[in-house]
Amino acid sequence: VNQFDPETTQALKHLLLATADDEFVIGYWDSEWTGIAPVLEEDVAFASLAQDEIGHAQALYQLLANLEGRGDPDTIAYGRPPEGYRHARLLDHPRTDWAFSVARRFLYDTADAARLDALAGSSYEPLAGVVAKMRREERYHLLHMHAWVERLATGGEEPRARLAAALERLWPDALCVLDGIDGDGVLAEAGVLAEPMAAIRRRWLAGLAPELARLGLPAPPAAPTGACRGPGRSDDFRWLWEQLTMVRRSDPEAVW
Amino acid sequence: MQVYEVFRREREGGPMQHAGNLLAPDAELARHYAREFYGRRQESVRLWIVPRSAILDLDDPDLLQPPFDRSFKKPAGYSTEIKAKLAAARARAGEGEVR
Amino acid sequence: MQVYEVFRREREGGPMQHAGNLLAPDAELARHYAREFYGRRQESVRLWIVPRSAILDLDDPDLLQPPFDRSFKKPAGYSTEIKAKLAAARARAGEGEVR
Amino acid sequence: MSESERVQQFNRHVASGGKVEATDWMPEEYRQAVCRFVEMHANSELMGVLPEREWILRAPTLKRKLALSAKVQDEVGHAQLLYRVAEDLGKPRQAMLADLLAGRTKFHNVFHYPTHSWADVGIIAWLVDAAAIVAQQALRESSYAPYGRTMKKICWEESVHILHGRDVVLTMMNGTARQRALVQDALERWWGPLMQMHGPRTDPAKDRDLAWRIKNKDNETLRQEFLTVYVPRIREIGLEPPDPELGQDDTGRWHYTEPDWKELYAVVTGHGPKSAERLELRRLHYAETQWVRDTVMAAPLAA
Repeated sequence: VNQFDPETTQALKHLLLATADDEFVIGYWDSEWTGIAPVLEEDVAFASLAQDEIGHAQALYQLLANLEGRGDPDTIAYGRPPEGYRHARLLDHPRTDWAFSVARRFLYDTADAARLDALAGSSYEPLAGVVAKMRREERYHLLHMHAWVERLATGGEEPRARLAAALERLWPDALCVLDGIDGDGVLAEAGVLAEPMAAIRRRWLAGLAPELARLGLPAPPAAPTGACRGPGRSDDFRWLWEQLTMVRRSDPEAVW
Repeated sequence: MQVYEVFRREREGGPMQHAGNLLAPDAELARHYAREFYGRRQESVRLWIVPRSAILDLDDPDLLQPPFDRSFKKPAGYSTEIKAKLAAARARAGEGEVR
Repeated sequence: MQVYEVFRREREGGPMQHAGNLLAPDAELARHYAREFYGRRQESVRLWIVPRSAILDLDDPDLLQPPFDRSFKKPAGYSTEIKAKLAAARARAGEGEVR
Repeated sequence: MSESERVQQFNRHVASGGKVEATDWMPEEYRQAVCRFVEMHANSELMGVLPEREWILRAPTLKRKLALSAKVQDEVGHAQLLYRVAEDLGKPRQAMLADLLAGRTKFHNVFHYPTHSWADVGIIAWLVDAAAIVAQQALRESSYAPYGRTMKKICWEESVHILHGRDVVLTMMNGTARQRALVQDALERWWGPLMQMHGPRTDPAKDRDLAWRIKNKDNETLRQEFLTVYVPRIREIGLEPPDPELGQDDTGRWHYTEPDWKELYAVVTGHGPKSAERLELRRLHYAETQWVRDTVMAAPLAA
């Protein structure tokens, strides 16, 4: 039985796909640091964060497959052309350098936390269940990324300059993590989301403002501009897509 | 007075293991009491005496027992699948399957 | 970077056992890294993380009387210095010469 | 007690199964031997990351992506654990990394070779890790106690890697004919390095590391153990190692074409097919992140 009308169900599918793709793509980008991070101890920690996101993506793709009554997490995750992915523009950037990855991770995890807060009491029970687990695992992400932003911001001229430059570059795209969801108003009315995306975004930015001010870090621009979640994708993401689908495309009937 | 946690090595080569704690006004007496209670009578090979205030305690279940499946990090994530796939692969190989 | 020793408890009620050590610039990251090295497989229910500098190490065979003779392990003069400290501590504890 | 008397007592102690801790007195020769042995092991774990790391972005399913990333993460963890053991013997981690990146110290032969397909990921995780664990299980009884204790944790984690690798290979053998061919091809490329991995036969009497029980089994014993367990498991699923001489005599002893020890020597002295490229990649990443180690990692958080 489907508890929502067709329009709300369509918006819910779009929300699930967009959120799952966010987790999937950042999980892939950040897994590139595995084996080459600045210090062995941090290498192991950052690899855990990336693995967690892949686990979250898997759970969200499963919800989408259940809702659509077909497919499975692997076919959804790996079975589309680059233009078929709905992740936020923030995740179209490559790994770049450590300060860039820390800044992106910080912006993403804090935005994701605001999104998860807005989904915690969701009227779509299966999603509320997955979100409850995600919020527990995201606590460590937030602890770790706040710790890193604090250390880069106060760690001397070079770390601070690199962090500030990365935040300056990423802010416009970071706003897209809490934008570009067609039908978010309908989802709020149906209680799937606690409030529309624009309100969640304001709550996220208000939450960050004191820390950014205390550390003297760049503040966000007014509002996102341009397409937030494709279909146009960066060359960097197309390179990543080539990598993550390479083995599957090499033998379509194969079993992996 | 401060609480000191005491760890001891029972047998050579073994790991240090928490044995208990004691109250002492300072490190010297803590070492002395630890030697008396955990060293001589229990024939320890080695003792570590640590002021409890220096210990960072971590028991947060969100950090240590996160809810999503991590069977891919444990034997249980593979053993059942391997049993079934091994049988199939042996059957295939056994039929004189020409590669 | 400082060395932190890590102790872990595998299941409720079990002992805190030394598991290893790691490098970290400060306590907060030491906690995160301890979680990573001794908890990323959900294998611990509790961790104690201790800066190595806070540990009082007592492993002098003369003082602990372990069940075997390992006197060769200690360079000459080591135990005399510790013995002097312990004698002072014993005096302060008002126990006078024991045995 | 005279110095030589102390050394004799020490030698008797370790020969009889006695243990040595980081803060114990030990002959300088023993300290150097253990430090070198553990450093080479740590280098191998760190360099061993690179061949498989290329496939973390190419894992074909979500489970394989998680499993491979967790395996490579474990190897980074093993490098950390082992560099810590070696560092407590007196050689700072930066000095060990500098020597590795400058080619002054070595790492295992198998990590100097290229990977060609996802089948390599299965063969490496299954057979290369299996050959390694045969040697590493013996190290759990090392006379140097911190190394022995660390090896218990490392061996447990390696056992999961072997299951992951075997699962990848079995899945491909049950898949398409093309997948089976990829696995056989990978086995043929990795068989030479695998047979060289435990090293040439040595006279146990002359092996200092054995005398001090830093390690407990000689090279040929380890190779025989590996063949005894894994050749049947390879053949039972339709794969065949590329050595017509490979077989057991009636005492159960394996005979095989003599491994190419000249290739082994060339490879471990940095002349393998991927030696230079991988060391250069490590140097590049190490240099790119030097600023993080010089600042954030160098001092506690500003109060």
